Amino acid sequence: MAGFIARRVLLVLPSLLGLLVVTFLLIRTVPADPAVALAGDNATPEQIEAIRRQYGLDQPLLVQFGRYLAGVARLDFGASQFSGRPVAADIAQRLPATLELTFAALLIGAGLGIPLGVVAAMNHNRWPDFLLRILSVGGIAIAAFWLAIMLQLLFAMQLGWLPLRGQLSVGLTPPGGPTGFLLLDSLLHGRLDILGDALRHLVLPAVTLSVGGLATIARFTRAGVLDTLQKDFVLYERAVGFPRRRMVWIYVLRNSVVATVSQIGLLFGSLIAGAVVVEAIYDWPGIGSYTVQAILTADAKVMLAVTLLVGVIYAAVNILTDLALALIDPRIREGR
Amino acid sequence: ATPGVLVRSDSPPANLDPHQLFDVPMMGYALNAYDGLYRYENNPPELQPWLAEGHTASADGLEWEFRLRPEVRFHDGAPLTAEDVVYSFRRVLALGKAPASAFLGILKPENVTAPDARTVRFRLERAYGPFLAAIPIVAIVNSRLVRANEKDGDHGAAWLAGNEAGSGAYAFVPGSLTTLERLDMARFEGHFLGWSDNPSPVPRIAVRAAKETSTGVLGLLNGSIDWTDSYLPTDQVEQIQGSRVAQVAKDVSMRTFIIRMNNARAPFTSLNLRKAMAHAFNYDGFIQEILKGYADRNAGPIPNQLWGAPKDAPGYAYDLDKARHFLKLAQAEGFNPRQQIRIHIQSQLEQTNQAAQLFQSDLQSIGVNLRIVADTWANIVSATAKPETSPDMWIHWVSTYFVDPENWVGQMYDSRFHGTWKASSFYRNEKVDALLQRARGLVAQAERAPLYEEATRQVMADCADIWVYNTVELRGLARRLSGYRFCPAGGGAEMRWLQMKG
Amino acid sequence: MTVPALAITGLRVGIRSDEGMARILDHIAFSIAPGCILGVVGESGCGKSTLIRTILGILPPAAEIVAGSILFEGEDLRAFSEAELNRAVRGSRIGFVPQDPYLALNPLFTIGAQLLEVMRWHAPGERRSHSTRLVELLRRVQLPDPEAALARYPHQFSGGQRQRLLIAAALACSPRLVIADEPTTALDVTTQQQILRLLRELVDELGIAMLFVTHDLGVVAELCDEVSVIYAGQTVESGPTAAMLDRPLHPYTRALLACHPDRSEGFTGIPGAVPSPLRAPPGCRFAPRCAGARPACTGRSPAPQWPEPGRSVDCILYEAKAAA
Amino acid sequence: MTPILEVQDLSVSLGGRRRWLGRSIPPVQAVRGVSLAVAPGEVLGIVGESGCGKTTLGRTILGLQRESGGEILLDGKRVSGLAPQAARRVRNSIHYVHQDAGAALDPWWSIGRTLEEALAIQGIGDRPARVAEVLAAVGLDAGAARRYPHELSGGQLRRVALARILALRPRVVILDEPTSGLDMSVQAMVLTLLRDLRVRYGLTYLFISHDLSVVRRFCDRVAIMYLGRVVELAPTAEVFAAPRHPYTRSLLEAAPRLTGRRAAEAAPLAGEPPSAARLPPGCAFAPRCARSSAACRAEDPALALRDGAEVACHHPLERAMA
Amino acid sequence: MLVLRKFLRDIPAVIGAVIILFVVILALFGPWIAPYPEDASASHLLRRLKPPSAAYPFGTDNLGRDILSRVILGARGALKVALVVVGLAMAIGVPLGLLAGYERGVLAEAIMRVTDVFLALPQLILALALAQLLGPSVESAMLALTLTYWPFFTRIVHAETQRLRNALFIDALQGIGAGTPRILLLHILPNILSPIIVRATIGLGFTILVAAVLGFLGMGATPPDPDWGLAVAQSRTYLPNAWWFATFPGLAILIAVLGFNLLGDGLRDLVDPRLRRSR
Ligand SMILES: Nc1ncnc2c1ncn2[C@@H]1O[C@H](COP(=O)(O)OP(=O)(O)OP(=O)(O)O)[C@@H](O)[C@H]1O
Ligand SMILES: Nc1ncnc2c1ncn2[C@@H]1O[C@H](COP(=O)(O)OP(=O)(O)OP(=O)(O)O)[C@@H](O)[C@H]1O
Ligand SMILES: [Mg+2]
Ligand SMILES: [Mg+2]
Ligand code: NI
Repeated sequence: MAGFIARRVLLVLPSLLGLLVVTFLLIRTVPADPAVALAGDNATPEQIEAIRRQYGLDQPLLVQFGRYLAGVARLDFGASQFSGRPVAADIAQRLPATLELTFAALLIGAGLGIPLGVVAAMNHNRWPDFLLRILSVGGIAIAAFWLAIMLQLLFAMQLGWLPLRGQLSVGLTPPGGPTGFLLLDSLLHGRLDILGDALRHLVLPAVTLSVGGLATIARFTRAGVLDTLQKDFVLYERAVGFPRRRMVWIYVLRNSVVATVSQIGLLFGSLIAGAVVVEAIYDWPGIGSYTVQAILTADAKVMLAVTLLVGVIYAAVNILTDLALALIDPRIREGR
Repeated sequence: ATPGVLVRSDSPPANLDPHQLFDVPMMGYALNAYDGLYRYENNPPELQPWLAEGHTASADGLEWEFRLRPEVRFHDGAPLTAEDVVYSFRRVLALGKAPASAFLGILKPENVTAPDARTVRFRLERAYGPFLAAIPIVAIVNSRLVRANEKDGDHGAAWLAGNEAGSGAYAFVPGSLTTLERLDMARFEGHFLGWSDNPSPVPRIAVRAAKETSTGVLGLLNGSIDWTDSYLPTDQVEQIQGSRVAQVAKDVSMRTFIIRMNNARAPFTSLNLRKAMAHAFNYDGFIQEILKGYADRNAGPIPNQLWGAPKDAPGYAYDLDKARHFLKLAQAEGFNPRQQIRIHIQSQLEQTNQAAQLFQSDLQSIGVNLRIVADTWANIVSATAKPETSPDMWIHWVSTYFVDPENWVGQMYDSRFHGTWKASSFYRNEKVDALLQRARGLVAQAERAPLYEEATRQVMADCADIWVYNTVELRGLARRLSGYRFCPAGGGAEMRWLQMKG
Repeated sequence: MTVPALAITGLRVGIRSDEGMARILDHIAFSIAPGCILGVVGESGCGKSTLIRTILGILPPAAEIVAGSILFEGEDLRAFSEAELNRAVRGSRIGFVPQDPYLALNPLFTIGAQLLEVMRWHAPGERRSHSTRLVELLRRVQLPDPEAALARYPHQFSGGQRQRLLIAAALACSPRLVIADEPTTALDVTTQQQILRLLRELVDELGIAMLFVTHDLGVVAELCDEVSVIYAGQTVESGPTAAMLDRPLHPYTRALLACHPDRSEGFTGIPGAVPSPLRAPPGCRFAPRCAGARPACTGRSPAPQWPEPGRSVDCILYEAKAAA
Repeated sequence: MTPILEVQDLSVSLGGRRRWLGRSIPPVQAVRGVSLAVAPGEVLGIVGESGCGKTTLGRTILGLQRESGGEILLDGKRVSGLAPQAARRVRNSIHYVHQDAGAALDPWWSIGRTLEEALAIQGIGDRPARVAEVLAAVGLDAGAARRYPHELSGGQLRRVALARILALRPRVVILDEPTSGLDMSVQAMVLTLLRDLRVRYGLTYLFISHDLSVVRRFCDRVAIMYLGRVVELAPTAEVFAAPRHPYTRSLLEAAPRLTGRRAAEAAPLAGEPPSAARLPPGCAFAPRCARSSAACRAEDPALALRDGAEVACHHPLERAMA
Repeated sequence: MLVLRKFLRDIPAVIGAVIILFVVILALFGPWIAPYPEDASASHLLRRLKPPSAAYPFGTDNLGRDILSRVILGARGALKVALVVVGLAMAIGVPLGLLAGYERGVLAEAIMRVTDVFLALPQLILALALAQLLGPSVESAMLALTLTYWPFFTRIVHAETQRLRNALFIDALQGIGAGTPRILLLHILPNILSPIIVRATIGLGFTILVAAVLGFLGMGATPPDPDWGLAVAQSRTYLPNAWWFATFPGLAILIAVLGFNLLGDGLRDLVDPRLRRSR
């Protein structure tokens, strides 16, 4: 297993390098001059020229890229051209929030999407199936921020059950724990009050973000279950009187989620993209809004770092997906 | 509403170093965490002694001496001395970032000195009228603290970007910062002004950026936000005013809304065309209907209420007949009305979009083809470095960086500033250049005002740009707050005066 | 007389499809005595699997039992509810051995998990005793290393071994009847031989009845006590194996036997093709291909005749003989 | 007379994969040192249990699979040692009918189009006439051309598969289990058809099957394969009358017969063939063989001529035993 | 006829077809159907943000334009973006996937690595770069979307082709001497059509949505285009008060996407001859 992971990780490296090259070139095509952003609102041309020299922005592209790579190798992504703060530190501070959000969304998406998919498949071509098909497509199609605002209006304003925005109530300070993940840290510090508060804050953003993924998961699960139901072993299991519930939810489902799990890798990418909007509306302090800010200010260092980060997460999720598949399917485990 | 904590939904600055940044979020932070030698207070703004008790200037305007208050202490308890002031100014000049622009050509670092512990002396390269007006820009930092955290000759830039070394009324709470998202501040008991004038000051401030207008408004309405930024969309005002927990503070600011034209490149080299455009914008419609009246028509570049603005200068009025007339003249000069004119908007700022669409709609009726290009600030600013790349037209505001006509007409229409976004009309008129040059070299306001007025009249006659309005800033405030004071410099972000119930 | 383990009379099953109702099974009738192996023989598509699914009550949703009775040890299975069937019949009183051992086991679960699942629901007792019993059964079906087998996955067994596993599973809850759907078609001849021997031994040893579905007359000859031949969803002939192979009565049975390589040197087929169950003619479905067909054959269904003790045949020719 | 097709010491290994980092998968020796010669017009049967390498042997002769050792001669000319595409070009007088006729047809193409395509690929003109001809030759009516594979029965699909290659005028046809999965009555018709076609088109067959009763009646000679090796090669009548290799005998005995139960006969062959990926040393049949000796487990016997039959066994059965 | 009957029984698919038909009609005849076609660019300051009424069934927007008219006029743009992007992405992704799935070796490996790179490339950043390079416009947004969407097709086509490569009928084709292009285009491609259709229909909806986000960030449709996404984006400032401003263009997106997806599912079942048998 360790060898398998090592192999996958090594295989990912060239892709990541390619990703960096592509992004670097792309960003350099943007005419927005980072030096202008660096110099600030009221700068003179001389100031801008000085900054350009100071940051090596007048050097040939290749030199700049080389210097950048050397930095990346040391996990130094340079300083943001917009804020002057080290990018690595900012990302380290924000990434846990985004991961917490996306994982929660994924959990909701899978937790609801899989059962819904199963129910639809079991009622193939009857009304629960039609309903689910329409709803799941609707889930993919709904504009996230419109949904977000509607949820805010209902649950935060009208009913007042959940907080409107943010990651934690103003009165509470994050425990500042070892992992950076708020939920985990509060648990590690035994601060159940913070944990509860953080969970309440997590609900609306995670639900909003999960909707698209939920629909996709439900859809793939439905297809998978329909497919599995045609298999001979299902007939056999029925013929020897497996109790129906157990058969569907354990024996059939496990065979059906293979396609769903492989989709989760692709889904994760779109979840992170969706996080941009969701984080903005719920003021979630993650990397989504950080990225938009970077794009609006043409902050090359941040864009590069985020691209690399997304690439790494994407690769990691794919490796995890493979591991999950290996756990589900013994034949994969044996390398067939 | 959280007891004892004021929640602000405006954005914290991108970093915490007041010598690196100079923008609205930074003002919102620095005016509370730091002090300057002087400070603008009230509306219209008055320059008041702050850390300095007063100053003297030599007759030629080159030598300035500031006398510091005694007994000022930084947040760490260290006394504030002239040494700190000297360090701060030299640091600003050495970093060369935004706040330095007002001083770069006129002040050398070695010419800021401290003859004694309470005196700071500046020797300028040449006389510079706006010097005093720019003094409040520079926040005074705790030189020992910053020096202790310098690394590789960075003047402590890395450290101060995430920490604080000020003496202001509120102190940054260490560890509470997430860039652009949140930061906490706690009241500094030992502030040099004392708190006797404020019976119930805000004990703690939590800045929690609300990125979406709707979230901010909802937060204000359900009491989880006490204070929004001051750019509330006018369409939201009514609803907030009707609420039991919040209200809107409306203050005339000094922030002019301008539609720029690239005077250096066809077709806007034609004065007639520029005039045709200026007559085609529906100023009243925009201000009354879209902004619901929350703005004042400002016919020239300088905010109406500031000295140097010619009170009697006639502006351009919405008059499509006149516009057609000038358009014909322009056509006679060779303007082809089928030519597409591109106006760049900042897609993040809905008002620039609305103005452009309104304009487009009117221009269409007189036969001018306006195309709207969505763009970002970073790009536009880069593009304005040269007249060839600078857009035909674009829309923006000019805020109060320092309270002086120089901030508007001086830096916008003197050809020496070509290449900066503020001068992106690439307007060139030797007479105006000369007038502005002279005004800059004088110290006394009475002498400078007529020069700026004359320059402004000329710029307006040349119809360099389309000047639309002067902003009324709209800030959502929880009703539990009182004592809000607005000043156009800093946009009312100073919180020392606020009183909070509960 | 003892109650037959299974007795089917006049069974008719239809499946609704886009093109109308397909009459998959039309008057099927046979019975199995306890301790006896009945071979049901028929060509591909004649409805053998459908018959089994009907008995077990696992027909596809579009299918419908039109008529007939299915008496299992005297009880009518059609009267059982789905839940009762699942709890008290399938896997417990009726064991099942599927056609393809490669496809019938769930690839993602261990053998133990799947086989014990069956026992857990149908046999009283606790898990420990279940696995002891299962291991014993596996040893009985000659599976190598039966203790370790429970923790292994299906793909780690060969086809023959899997079929042994499935046979053990079918016997796990001491059934009274085992239904086997072509359990050896997917296997090699040498393995098939082993499995057939095993089945025979087990039936003799345990005294259970077995319904053995196949298309291979050779297998029937080796294994079964009695045979029932189905053509296009209709029972055409039933009787003791030896007698029937010796002296087939129905024209179809005769034609089928004539095709067998052991009987003919040349290659004689049966001309024509099996009618589609959608457009099945009334009366004897073999009539269009039958050399001795008469006009009356297509008019009505033949009534079963008993020309010899223990043998029945559904053919108009014998009606005439009986009448004569 | 030169054999139309000859195979000398052919070996094929499949599926081995060397992976960069991680466990490598050793190749499977699917065919090991097979030598055969087929005379023109002959039907050579190849019999063996599932997985013994019959299909692999056929595909290799056809040219879809590259051999790892040995020679293939067509009309006495060497046609081996080529990459698949080139191999197909020089061997275009050999054709192959797949084991699963239904799966060998593109489900999206109607029968008519499939047949015409085969002609188009070979650049043969006058297609509609040719298609009609071959359809008639395999006993399908012209209407079948408009149907799709899933609309046809197993027997009909096999006819289509035959029609498809007949249109290409082959000389040697490799038939991979042409009757498996067919009912007796259909099987008989397919075999009759094959026999007719052979005469009509002058074909030579390599007849792969696991069904002994069919082979017995259809083939001139039979090669018995066990785990990639030919263990016995002799005229059909001799093999069935007097098998020499113990495996051949077990195979014959295992086949079910209409004559019923043979309780008195020898117990069925014990155990199952070992996995092709992990072959024991020596004779691959030794672990299941009642007659095996130490020599069997040490040394793999070569195919050798004994009393008119080629057998690969250290202890072949006596002639008299039959 | 059987096919049509079968299709008509698939209720969701029929709903989808009706929706798409409707959207296509709007796209073709929008200017004649819309009650105020001039509102594509005109602004009417005196009737800003009016709630739905008889005169303006969907209300008016921030510049007093009839939202119903703009929703109708927006159909053309939405359809164009969706079809062009998905069409181009398929044109790039499908051939590459076929090639990478069928051939082994360096070329296949290289294609898949490049695919991975593009799959991991954040859409927004690419879109920004292109918007800058070509000028912000619908076209550059479409290009950006295409460049980030084609790998999805490559992935699916690659996997399916790999699965099919070993199918017996491909083997048979090789046996009768069919060349690679013939096998890929005439045999493998039709056989993998159904996952492609599914991906494409998901893509159509997805594209409309992402184009909206790009429009909002200033990298896509520009005002005053009656773009649905742009309208939804602009409406944010006026929420929660002017709910109609966000809701109706949002609903338009939702319904159009719904239509594409439902129809796509139905089509998949329909085009496959293997599914023409009864179920
Ligand atoms: N779900 C279904 N819908 C419509 N027709 C069906 C269905 N299932 C089976 N049939 C038809 O019913 C007939 C009998 O099928 P069945 O599977 O019972 O045959 P079989 O005798 O088991 O064949 P085989 O020997 O090939 O297993 C066939 O003609 C088949 O096409
Ligand atoms: N692509 C492959 N990779 C690895 N091993 C393979 C591959 N194809 C076949 N084999 C192995 O090669 C051996 C011979 O297979 P082959 O298909 O030739 O057998 P066969 O005699 O045709 O069997 P059957 O009667 O089941 O068709 C088997 O052990 C099989 O598992
Ligand atoms: Mg069957
Ligand atoms: Mg084979
Ligand atoms: Ni031997």
